Amino acid sequence: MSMDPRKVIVCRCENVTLADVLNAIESGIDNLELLKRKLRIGMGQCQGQTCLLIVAGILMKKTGKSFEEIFMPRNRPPISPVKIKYFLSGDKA
Amino acid sequence: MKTGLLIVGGGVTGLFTAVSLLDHGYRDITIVEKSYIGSGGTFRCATGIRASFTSREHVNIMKRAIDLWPILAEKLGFKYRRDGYLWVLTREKDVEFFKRVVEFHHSLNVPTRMMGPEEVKELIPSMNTEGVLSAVHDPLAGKASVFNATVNAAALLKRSGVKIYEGTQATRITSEGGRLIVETNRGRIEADKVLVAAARDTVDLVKDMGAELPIRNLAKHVLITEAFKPVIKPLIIDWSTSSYILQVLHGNIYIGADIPEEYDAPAVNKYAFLEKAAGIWVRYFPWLSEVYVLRYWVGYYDMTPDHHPIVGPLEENENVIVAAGFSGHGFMMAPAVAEALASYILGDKPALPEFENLKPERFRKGRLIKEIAVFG
Amino acid sequence: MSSRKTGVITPEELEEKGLLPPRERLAKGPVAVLECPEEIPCNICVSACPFNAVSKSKIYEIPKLDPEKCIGCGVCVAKCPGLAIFVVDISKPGKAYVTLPYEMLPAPFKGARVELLDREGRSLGEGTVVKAWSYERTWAVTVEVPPDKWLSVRAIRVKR
Amino acid sequence: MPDYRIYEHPVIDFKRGRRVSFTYNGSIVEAYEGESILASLYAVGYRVFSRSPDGSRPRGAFCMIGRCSSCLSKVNGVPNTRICIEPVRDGVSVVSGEGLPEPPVNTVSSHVKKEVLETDVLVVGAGPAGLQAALKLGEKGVDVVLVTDHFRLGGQLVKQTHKFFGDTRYYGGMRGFKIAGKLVEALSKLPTVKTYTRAYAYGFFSEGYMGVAVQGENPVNLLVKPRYMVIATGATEKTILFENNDLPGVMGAGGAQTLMNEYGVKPGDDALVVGSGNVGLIIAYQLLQAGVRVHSVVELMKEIGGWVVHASKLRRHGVPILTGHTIVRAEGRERVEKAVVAAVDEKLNPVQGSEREYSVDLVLLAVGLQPNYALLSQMGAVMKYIPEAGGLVPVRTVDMETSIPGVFVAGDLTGIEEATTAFIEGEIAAYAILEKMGHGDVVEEKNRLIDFLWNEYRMSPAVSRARQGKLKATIGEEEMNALRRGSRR
Repeated sequence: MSMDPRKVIVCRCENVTLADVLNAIESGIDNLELLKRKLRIGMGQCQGQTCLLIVAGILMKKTGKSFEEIFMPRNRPPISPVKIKYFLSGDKA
Repeated sequence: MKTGLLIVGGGVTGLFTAVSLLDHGYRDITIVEKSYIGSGGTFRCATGIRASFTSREHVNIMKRAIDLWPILAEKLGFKYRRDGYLWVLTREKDVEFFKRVVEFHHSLNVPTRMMGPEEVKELIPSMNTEGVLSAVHDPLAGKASVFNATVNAAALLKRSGVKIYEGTQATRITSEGGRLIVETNRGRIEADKVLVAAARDTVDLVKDMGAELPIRNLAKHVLITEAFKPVIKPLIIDWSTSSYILQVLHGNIYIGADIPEEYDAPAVNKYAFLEKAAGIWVRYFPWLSEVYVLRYWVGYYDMTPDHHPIVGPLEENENVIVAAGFSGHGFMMAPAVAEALASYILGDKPALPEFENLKPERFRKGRLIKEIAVFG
Repeated sequence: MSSRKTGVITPEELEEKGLLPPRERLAKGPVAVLECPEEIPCNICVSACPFNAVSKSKIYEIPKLDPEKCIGCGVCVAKCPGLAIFVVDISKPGKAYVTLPYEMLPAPFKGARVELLDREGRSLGEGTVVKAWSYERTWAVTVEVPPDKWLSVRAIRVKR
Repeated sequence: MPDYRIYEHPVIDFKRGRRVSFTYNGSIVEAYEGESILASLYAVGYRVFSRSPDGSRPRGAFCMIGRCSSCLSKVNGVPNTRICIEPVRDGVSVVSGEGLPEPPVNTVSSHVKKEVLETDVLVVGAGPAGLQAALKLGEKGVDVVLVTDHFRLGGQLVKQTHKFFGDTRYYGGMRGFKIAGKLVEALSKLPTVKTYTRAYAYGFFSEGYMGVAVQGENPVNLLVKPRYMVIATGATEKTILFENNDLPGVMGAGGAQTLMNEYGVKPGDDALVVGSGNVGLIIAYQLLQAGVRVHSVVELMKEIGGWVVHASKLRRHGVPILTGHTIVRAEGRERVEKAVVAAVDEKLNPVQGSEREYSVDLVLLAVGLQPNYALLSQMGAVMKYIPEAGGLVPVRTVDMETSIPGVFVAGDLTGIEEATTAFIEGEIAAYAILEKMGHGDVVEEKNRLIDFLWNEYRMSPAVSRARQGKLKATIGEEEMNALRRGSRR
């Protein structure tokens, strides 16, 4: 019995389904950095806090690569969204 | 391992060159990338595309690129749109200077024009135009989706049999009896020809060939916000601070601003950038205050002394061709540069005569390119 | 089937792990049954017992009850974070009592008629609360149960 | 109008604030001060709070701590506001999120104060590890800045209503929220400890600043310049893949705990709990306490994941635990109405024909935790992927120092374990910092604790997997120094 991958959500922020991920891997994308750019996984509001490791798991399973080989994306500041007004503090707005 | 052409560097330049070669039926291509595809300047760039430069070389190469962008967008399936560029001028002396720039553009058929603050307001209704004296608009300029352009190009290449090895760093290029040997962290590759499109790394890779390339890294800082429905159409440059803002095709707002940096200094996050970027752009767009910054990253411009790229075969070994030192314009130029590189690799001369002026030996010969000014 | 699969600790498993007090001790009066079959790093029962009847030489050992020191006071019933300690009393002829932990609503009270539940939540009929006290919002409820059900009754449902 | 507020609870007394009212999509909603906007809406029956960017899929409450993007709404004209952590205010106007928003072009922005703060130690995270570290440092008169993104101190402790296992010295036997209360009280008596709530440590910059965005009535951009740091950012719930796993009503176990144990709002009437680790078993029990019917706990593996005593609590209240089963889909229009569960084969794939359906409005996911590595990774600490530890964890010494000298870690961030060890790790980190600051008197106690932790507490066979995870991430001083030399470019 299989699930319909089009109805399985992998990344809520960008509405990426399991089908999207599987298709992208099928098309030859075999690392997390490219998958992230192709599907925008982890580039939304939550910064990949829930989805990235799930996708990493799928990728490792499908490609047989190790964690080191799939390029875990680097974390960049701000690690949680911050409003621009916080950076106005040095400036008389 | 043996290959016809080895491309060192899996950025947009290398990938597009391979795509261009496929069109000519040339398929014996291997690409090595030290990290992952696009991981250098490509994925860090602002995605802007324009011909409104201040040198004949830039303008004509970019005009060709702008002809090619829609064709590539169609072929590879990515978004490209001519949403324009806008230089915002707040000082009298800048207005005078840009009058001359526009004249220069017109002489090369680039349709820029000056506009007043009211017209700016019409073009971007949510902008506060207080303090804006004048602006220059380039309607032909645009932007493209860098992610899909790169990732889809890589996918097409893989499907066409081009070998792409990520996590593979070329460390040395030597010539042995007419063949080129490229050493990597994962073994030796023998090639007939090598294209080095590896930004600052190109310098060290061609050293053994006797070539000296004057490329230095300059750290550039950018941030990106959450995504919105379209609100800022053109890429806007605040000329007096050399910073820019654009809404990328996905809807996020992207801001770049310069803070003091030394050449070849490490690319590190600096709090000062966030204050600089916020200070400049909240004045123009007060509503940005309530917008969330999602990410801030630092990338390098691979700068040359004349801010023009180095494209062409090495004098020292014609089978080694370089494409580096794009000084912040590598993405936008890639389609035209790829076309020219394909010509070199196939043993022809590029169709555009301007490429002759971008060859590596220009520095040795003291034939640097002169221009009116460098933007952003 | 093992409790790791079912979540139900059977009397057989208690016996096997040495967690059932000896028959002779049961006949003497109320005594605690520590239904804690795994090596959880926890020593609350040890410090809870006012009579030093519970011991562990290492924090993760299965607790050991000294049935001669235990007087069946039930302090541990309300203190064990696993709600895994019960006091049983089958010393009076024809009667059986179970003191069990309870953290649900409504609150129990002396004299309340309650539904008796076994280790799998099945009803074993009704019983009467003979004593109810609480410590830090965990009740220790003593219910009278049918004499043959002292090893079966492990929860109650208080009726509204 | 439905009312999901809990008025009677066996272990918690909910004290509600002043009555306020606000508008939601134009309708007036009554609420209590102290609730988040989402909690107020949930209490009166709303379940859909936003839609996917393309507008096609409804999204409900999920993480409840401002991490996911499922409740992004427009609040007083500002889009993408996380209403699960936005306090409800009288007269506020809330509009549900509908795909890609318009920018907030017509809003007025408040001024944010900037404050540069030098301190001995910055502690990020105020769960068991962070609190214990701050306490031990503060007791020695060290200047400490303690920041947490939550609106109160205590981290996950504040939603734990059960009594904790462990050692009486480390608060064993007390209910989680009581422990938080006790620690906060102790901290408040320490004059050198400054605490900030709703304070997000958003990144470390080369100027030596940790940027901390403090939200609230008087927002501050705090630029903390510490000599030492303790990073104790805890963990986030994992999720799993099944059809319609984003349907409103599918919620993280922690999300449901926040609703019912912090805000006193019942997350639903009928629940299915996925995952039988201690978190799943505990949440199922807490649901019963809140008056929710728990139809079953479903466990993928052949055995129950958590401790038998927790499972037994549930079983004797009639809750079945289905091992060797998984959820394959949620169904319902705009919210969960049904959950379909199937048996799994040897390869853990669902078996055709074994489906069974549950009529539930709540599917709670308790499928494990993953360390919140983002901040530490942004700072450049060397990390390692260790499945037994729950994911990416920092490489560190037994003193809990990372590859960045002076930056210490403690708690679930260092590998998923539990509260007692988090307290102990926090204390070890504090002693290690004190030692570096010249307080030689703590060394003996530090070594005693390290010995107890590794040679006794973690030797329990019941926690061997967690121990394995921690062991793999812990290296000796010499190895660490070599790593530091290697990672320096």
